[in-house]
Amino acid sequence: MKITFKINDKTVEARTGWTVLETAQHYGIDIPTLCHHESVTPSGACRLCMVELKEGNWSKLVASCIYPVKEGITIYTETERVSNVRRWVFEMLLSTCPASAKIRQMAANYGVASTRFPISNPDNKCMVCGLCSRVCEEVVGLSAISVVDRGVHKKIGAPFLRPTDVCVACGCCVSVCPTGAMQSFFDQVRGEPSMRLTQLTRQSAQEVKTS
Amino acid sequence: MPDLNTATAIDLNQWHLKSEQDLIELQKRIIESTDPNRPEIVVCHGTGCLANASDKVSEALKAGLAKAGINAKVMPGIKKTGCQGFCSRGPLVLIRPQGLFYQQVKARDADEIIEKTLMRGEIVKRLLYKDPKTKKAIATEQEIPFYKLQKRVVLKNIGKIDPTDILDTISSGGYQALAKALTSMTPEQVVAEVEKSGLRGRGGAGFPAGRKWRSALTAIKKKGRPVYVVVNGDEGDPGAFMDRTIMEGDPHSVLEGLIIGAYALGAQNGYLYVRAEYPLAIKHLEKAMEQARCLGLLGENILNTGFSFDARINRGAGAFVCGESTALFTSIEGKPGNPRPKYVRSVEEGLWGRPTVLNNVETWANVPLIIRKGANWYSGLGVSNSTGTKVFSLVGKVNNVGLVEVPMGVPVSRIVEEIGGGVPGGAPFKAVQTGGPSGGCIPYSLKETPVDFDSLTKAGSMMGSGAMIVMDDSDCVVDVGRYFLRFLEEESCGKCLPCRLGLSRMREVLDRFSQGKGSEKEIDDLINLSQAIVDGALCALGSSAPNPVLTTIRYFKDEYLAHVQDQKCPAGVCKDLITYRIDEEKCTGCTACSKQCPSNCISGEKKKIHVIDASSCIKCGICKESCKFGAVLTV
Amino acid sequence: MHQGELLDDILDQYPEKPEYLIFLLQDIQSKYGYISQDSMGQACEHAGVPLTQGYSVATFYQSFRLDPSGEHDIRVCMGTACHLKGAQRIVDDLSRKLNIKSGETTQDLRYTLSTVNCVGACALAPVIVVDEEYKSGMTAKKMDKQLKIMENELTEDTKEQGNA
Amino acid sequence: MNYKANIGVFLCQCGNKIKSSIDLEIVKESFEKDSRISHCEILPYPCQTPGMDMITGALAEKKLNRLIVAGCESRLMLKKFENAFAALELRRGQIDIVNLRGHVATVSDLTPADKAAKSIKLINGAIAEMQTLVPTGQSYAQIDGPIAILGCGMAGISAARELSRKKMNFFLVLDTAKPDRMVQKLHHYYPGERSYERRFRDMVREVFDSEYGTILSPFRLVGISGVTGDYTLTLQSEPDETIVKYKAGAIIASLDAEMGSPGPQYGHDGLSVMIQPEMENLISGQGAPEGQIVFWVNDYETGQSEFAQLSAKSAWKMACHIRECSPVSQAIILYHEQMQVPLTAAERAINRKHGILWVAYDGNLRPTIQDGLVTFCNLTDHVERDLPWDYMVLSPVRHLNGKALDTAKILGLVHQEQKFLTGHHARVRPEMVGREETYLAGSARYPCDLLEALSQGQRAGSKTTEMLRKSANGELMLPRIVCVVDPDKCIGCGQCQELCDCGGIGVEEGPGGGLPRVVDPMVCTGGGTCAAACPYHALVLQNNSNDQREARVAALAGQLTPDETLAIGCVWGGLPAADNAGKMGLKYDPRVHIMGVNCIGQIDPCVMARAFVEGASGLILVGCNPEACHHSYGLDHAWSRVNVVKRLLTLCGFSRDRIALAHSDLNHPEEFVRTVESFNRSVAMIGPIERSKENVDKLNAIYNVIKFNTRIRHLLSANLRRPKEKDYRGDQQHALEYDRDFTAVIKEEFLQHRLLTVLENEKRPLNLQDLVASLNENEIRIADCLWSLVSEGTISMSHENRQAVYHF
Repeated sequence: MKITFKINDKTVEARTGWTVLETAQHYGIDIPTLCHHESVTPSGACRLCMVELKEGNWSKLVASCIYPVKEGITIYTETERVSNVRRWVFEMLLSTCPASAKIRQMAANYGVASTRFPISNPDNKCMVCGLCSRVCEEVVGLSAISVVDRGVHKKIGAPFLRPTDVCVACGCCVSVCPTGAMQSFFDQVRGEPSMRLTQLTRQSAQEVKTS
Repeated sequence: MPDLNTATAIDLNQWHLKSEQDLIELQKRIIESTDPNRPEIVVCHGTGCLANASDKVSEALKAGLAKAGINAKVMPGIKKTGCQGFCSRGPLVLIRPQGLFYQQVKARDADEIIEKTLMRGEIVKRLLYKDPKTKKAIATEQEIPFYKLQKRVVLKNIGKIDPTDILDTISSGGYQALAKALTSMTPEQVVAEVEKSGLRGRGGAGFPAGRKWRSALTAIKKKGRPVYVVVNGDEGDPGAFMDRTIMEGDPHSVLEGLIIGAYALGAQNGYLYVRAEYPLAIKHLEKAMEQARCLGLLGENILNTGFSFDARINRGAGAFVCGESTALFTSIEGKPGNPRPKYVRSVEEGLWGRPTVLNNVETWANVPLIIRKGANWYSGLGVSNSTGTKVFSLVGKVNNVGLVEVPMGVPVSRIVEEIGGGVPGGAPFKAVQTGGPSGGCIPYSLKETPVDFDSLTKAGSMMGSGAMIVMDDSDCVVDVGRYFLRFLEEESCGKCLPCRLGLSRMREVLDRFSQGKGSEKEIDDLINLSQAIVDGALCALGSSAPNPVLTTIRYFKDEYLAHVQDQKCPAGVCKDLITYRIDEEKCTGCTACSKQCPSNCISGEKKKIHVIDASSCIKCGICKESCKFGAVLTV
Repeated sequence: MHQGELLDDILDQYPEKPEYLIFLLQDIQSKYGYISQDSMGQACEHAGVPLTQGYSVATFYQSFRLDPSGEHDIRVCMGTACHLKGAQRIVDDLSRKLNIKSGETTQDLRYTLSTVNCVGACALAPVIVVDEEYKSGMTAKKMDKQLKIMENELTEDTKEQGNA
Repeated sequence: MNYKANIGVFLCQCGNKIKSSIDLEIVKESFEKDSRISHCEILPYPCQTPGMDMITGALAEKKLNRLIVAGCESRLMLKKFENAFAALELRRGQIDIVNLRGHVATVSDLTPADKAAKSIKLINGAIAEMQTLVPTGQSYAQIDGPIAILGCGMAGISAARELSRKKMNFFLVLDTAKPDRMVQKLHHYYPGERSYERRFRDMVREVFDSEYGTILSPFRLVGISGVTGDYTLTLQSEPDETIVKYKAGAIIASLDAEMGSPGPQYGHDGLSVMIQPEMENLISGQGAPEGQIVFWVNDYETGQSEFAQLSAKSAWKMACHIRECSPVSQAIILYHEQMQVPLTAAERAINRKHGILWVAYDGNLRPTIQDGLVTFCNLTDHVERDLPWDYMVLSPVRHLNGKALDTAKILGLVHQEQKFLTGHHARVRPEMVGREETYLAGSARYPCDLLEALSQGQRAGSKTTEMLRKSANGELMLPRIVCVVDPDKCIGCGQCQELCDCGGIGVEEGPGGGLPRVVDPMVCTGGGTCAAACPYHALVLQNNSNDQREARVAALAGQLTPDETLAIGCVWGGLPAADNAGKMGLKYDPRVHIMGVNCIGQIDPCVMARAFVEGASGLILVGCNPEACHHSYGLDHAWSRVNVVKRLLTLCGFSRDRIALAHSDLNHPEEFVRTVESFNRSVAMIGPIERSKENVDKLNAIYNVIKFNTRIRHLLSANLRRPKEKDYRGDQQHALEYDRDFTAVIKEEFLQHRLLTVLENEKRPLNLQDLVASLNENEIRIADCLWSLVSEGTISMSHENRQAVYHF
């Protein structure tokens, strides 16, 4: 079914099931994203793709990667409210993942060169968007890693935060990671190659020792 | 039917109710079988009273009665009820039929109560409540201002009935609304009645319950069944315990509301999601469901009307965010309670992607009242946009701590100053925090603000689940802001960046303020950042999280400025901006403080004035807490 | 290794569906005080979910523990009312006295200290919950007394020597 | 299902990422003219819903049955496309994704037009592969018949109960049919679990009484044949040795480790110094003993420190039981300082109640057992102490032997003698489940406590049930990329079976060689080294055949300019490393053209040779790290094959360095860049192959000999590393001798082949001088070779002008 609506005053035509982000990208309108990857279902975590949805005098911000297109809506991708969110998110990211070149570059593209917040861990790259775990679950079909813990402590990890024998070392997580963090974390998930075959032996032995 | 007069313990299985008539018959028999003049001792077994050993009081009373050898005919019954509301005065004991109200009863008072009140009909004066202003003792519950000024509708039965006995509920009219709905109303009429009543969700946002049910009906037409009804009993707001009290004290009212809702929507399965921190509520609900099943009020073919419905209790596992509807659904599905990133309403796509109606405990408990007494009666309570009554938990720096039910629209001052008896010491309150971590502060200057959904939102706060935390001059707004942010950064699911990172960053800024660092500009930055979080967050937890800070900046900017510009904490709370000192005039040299001091920085001999060595003081505040004479000051 | 007794009793109560994962973990937790790696594996297997989901769930919800908890469980309520009345002071005091941080267990497995977000007993603030029992109006002095009671209980029947 | 290829190509702009770097219009133009292609289109994002909608439209409109998307990583995107178009009958193998972004766009500074040219080459490769594909339909596994539970230990009973409760038919192969004997076994294998006796008794009763189960006793397993879902077990009756055969749909092996004594050096006499199972027996027979009972957890001393906690827990449970039944007795547990006391908080409280003493000793000094005393070094003060005892209980020594080992061997589970059965298993690989205890349960897998064993059994039962249910519902899909044997070509040499690491290849029936092989599709992992090793090309990896790879290599190599090279990467190492290099924007020599294979071990040496025939001057194979190979020894096998090609290249006067094997870790793309750069440099130094007629003939000869010469192929396969060979010594014990022999064979066969080719092409009798001239070879060698061909009867000899001439 065809759906007509406006993005930045340009009339676009979409079909049922498309999201605002997909439609915008299809028409060559750029919206920044970090946690979005085509191979998995969108999760709306990074909030960089926020756009303003206007209806008369009333407006709200929505995450374009998960907002389904609707007939007659009006979307603006670059308003003051949108860029306020974007700027702050970039500043947060710069303070949380200072080591990620990709984030620095993206932030610079949107005019954010520095952050007002203190940097706690200068080596961190991970922003816990969960793409790696979604790929592992949806694409690889294994679920070797997942997002663990919650709130500020949220992080990516294999069960019990040690190498897991579920991991087949396919590296899909490394490939989708938008910040390059998974590259350094990968070895902690797959473990030493020489140990991989005997992972189970190791695991049982360790359990006997630690319990 | 079995003879109720002789059966003390009624076998519920013999009472499988087959019609509305059976229910009324049962009620009649229960009432007939009880002697209205038989004395009854009602002991509050709410959590507050239990913590003050009310279970020991009831045991002592029981033992005392056995010892006293009272004639079996007039042997008083002991009834263990849910929370009676006046928690700061617990343990509470009510003597019927006189309606005597004893407060702060200890186990050792049991014999005296039996001897004087029950055997001789005298009043134990020292156990009565004394009005702090007039210093007059008040004998009965109805005369105490705390109760007198309330309008108890939802809480009506709580504190009167034994929550573990369904017969007690039935004798006070329980399940009649259900019977009415099932036998004389169509589902459509039920929904229309709820719509007409103007009932708004008591969980926080105040979405009209009737409209929610209506859109669920529309969604069902589109998507078909199954449809689910869910009770949100994940009362996470710190300081709120009204849902707990309802579930513990009158579990059947929630269950009845839920079954009515299920009937209206044609649901066959329901879920009660209850916080794990409320084991007693879970126990009582489980028992209530079991008894309701026995009586044929839950399960297959309810009241022989052909309508079947059953429910299951899901224990929460300790996550505030699971109070958010979609997070609650993912939690019921057995996953981490991350809110769903979807722009679809839960009435269309809720639990397992099916149409789902989720209301909180208090909302469900209102439903039977509306059905039984009619929408017109209900909308007559409260004000036009916010009908009915609302239960508040009044806590913090207030004399009468407890549960308060008032019609919507009464001013804040009425609740805090008249019912709550004001701040201890008589000073005016500084602010009232409503709506928990998602709400804001109402300053003293706005004390006439009517308490209803719209007025509170206008004042920058929100109704929330109904926690009212009274603050006085010794509470620092920066500290309160930090407290809520710390709470939320731990409780945020951590999925979206603005919430996970933004709240930490905000808290870090406030941390700096509390150390006297920062500038006025940073306060503006904070407001800006708050706006970004409000706009950017994925779920309601994040988008309302900056509220406590925003409202305190709005009403108490001076205090913020005092921190960042003068490096002073006017309330004397922020550790880095205060020092502890001993008031030489008040110090009696009792050594209580120096004994407790963990860093041994208080010196002074017995009966001599003590001195705090500021250089090694770690500002733990134990000295201030342990001083009985108020001699430890913060400067 | 296993947690001492067979999990059958727990597993058999629930159908093999993912939605019962949290029930399973809760029951294991309440029976053993914590969830061992192995029982987590069994619970996940029973519910038919990957181990990662079990681990995510157990770390997401605050009530789950993955390490053996102490014989006595001390939880300090951090509700707003308790906060205003000095809950943080109680936590600091306890962690000084037990020499552990919140969320940890003493080395001898005797005490576990944790905080909880409002137990809904605000009238009793500041309140702590020791082994499911509410203690109201806590102060440093009262805490000392409480600890002493528990200490005595533990040493009373201790006859063991050696290094156990 | 052999329908003609109807190919659609979709070019991805990836927003601006590919569009800005590659001139896609040129690419599109080139394919629009191509008659092999039915549809070609540029899309901003083919992988997003709008793009997918467009592709769906084109697929339906043009009835496309092959899809090539030129975009990014296949690993990430393929599944999405497969899922999206499954309804349109596009299955695995019919969709290919070429990584233009990672292999072309970001890795060099070429002009957009040059990059377009490179893209066209890569896509042409994919087209050639698609054209060669013979897609198969989807088939489903059929599993029926009862479930066999073998070597029945405790776990077996638990598995059987689970099956019985789930109403699945099963049979138990037992050495006893007496429930009481089973309970005795419980005490023997799991001492200390006395409290479980009643429940276990109930469990055994439930199993023995089950209407779904049959007890075969006393029987033992002597043989097994068949494929998943259709096993035939050969059982031997113990008393009269009669042989019976049983059909089984699935097998659960439940084996327990043996509990042995640590020997008399520990004072073991079985009377007062005993191991834990003996104490358990004593308690059963006479009740709890009185006196001072010392449990020495001596696993550290017997070299099994990893089981110390297990033993300690058993000891503690026995101690608790003794204290309960006989309060006058004292129980002391003596343990090594390094062991942690395995008690939880609640158990510590119980321990206090029973007053059981835990005494740690200094591990540097071994305690000594004397009559009625044990002397140990105290941990705190390092003073020697004496501990008197009335009974001394030692930890058992756990090992695998006897019937459990026999059964395990027949099932093909034994990896290393004397070790437990953890690790990688062949026949018992369940459906896509990585944890092998699903099928193998019990303490023989790895010593564990009773509860673990029982739960393993239960899990095995429920997983098996699940599999059977799926099969019954027709949901158990067989993997599409598996080997199939062409029975007409197979001579039953058994090379493939020896090389197969997944255990998927068996014989049709009966024991012994010389019979056609058969592949179990449930077990086959699609590694394909077996297919590449078959001397007769009788094994074909369906939907991913050698022909497809050869076609792709040929198409790619055919387009290369003389200074360009070809790289083949495996999907676990080389290819993702290249993908990641592209993702990180690392720059490397743009003359390298990359294509992927599932495993580097599936590349038949003839494919390598074909690359040179078609025009490549260099070929590099990039596998994964040797330890990390997902198909055991893919890299080792490729190594041996590359070596043969190198020998042949040398023989023809080409440089050995034109072909190379490398390995790469996907997480270190910079290493991959170094690898290809260095290879390209060395090929550049050698220069391109001059495509003279002689050289082309030689290259063709290399290709033909490696493809069709069964002697060389046999020899090559015979020397590939076997899956169970742990300490692989390159090739053989005498490396030089082996190399000389192998080279001689190659030389001989190669020369023969070239001789025959010349004779065939000339179609007239030739004399020795003619042959020497046309082959440019040593006269004596040619003469030798001719003589053996004549005596074989391959060619015949006659005389013309008094000179010997040779012809067919």
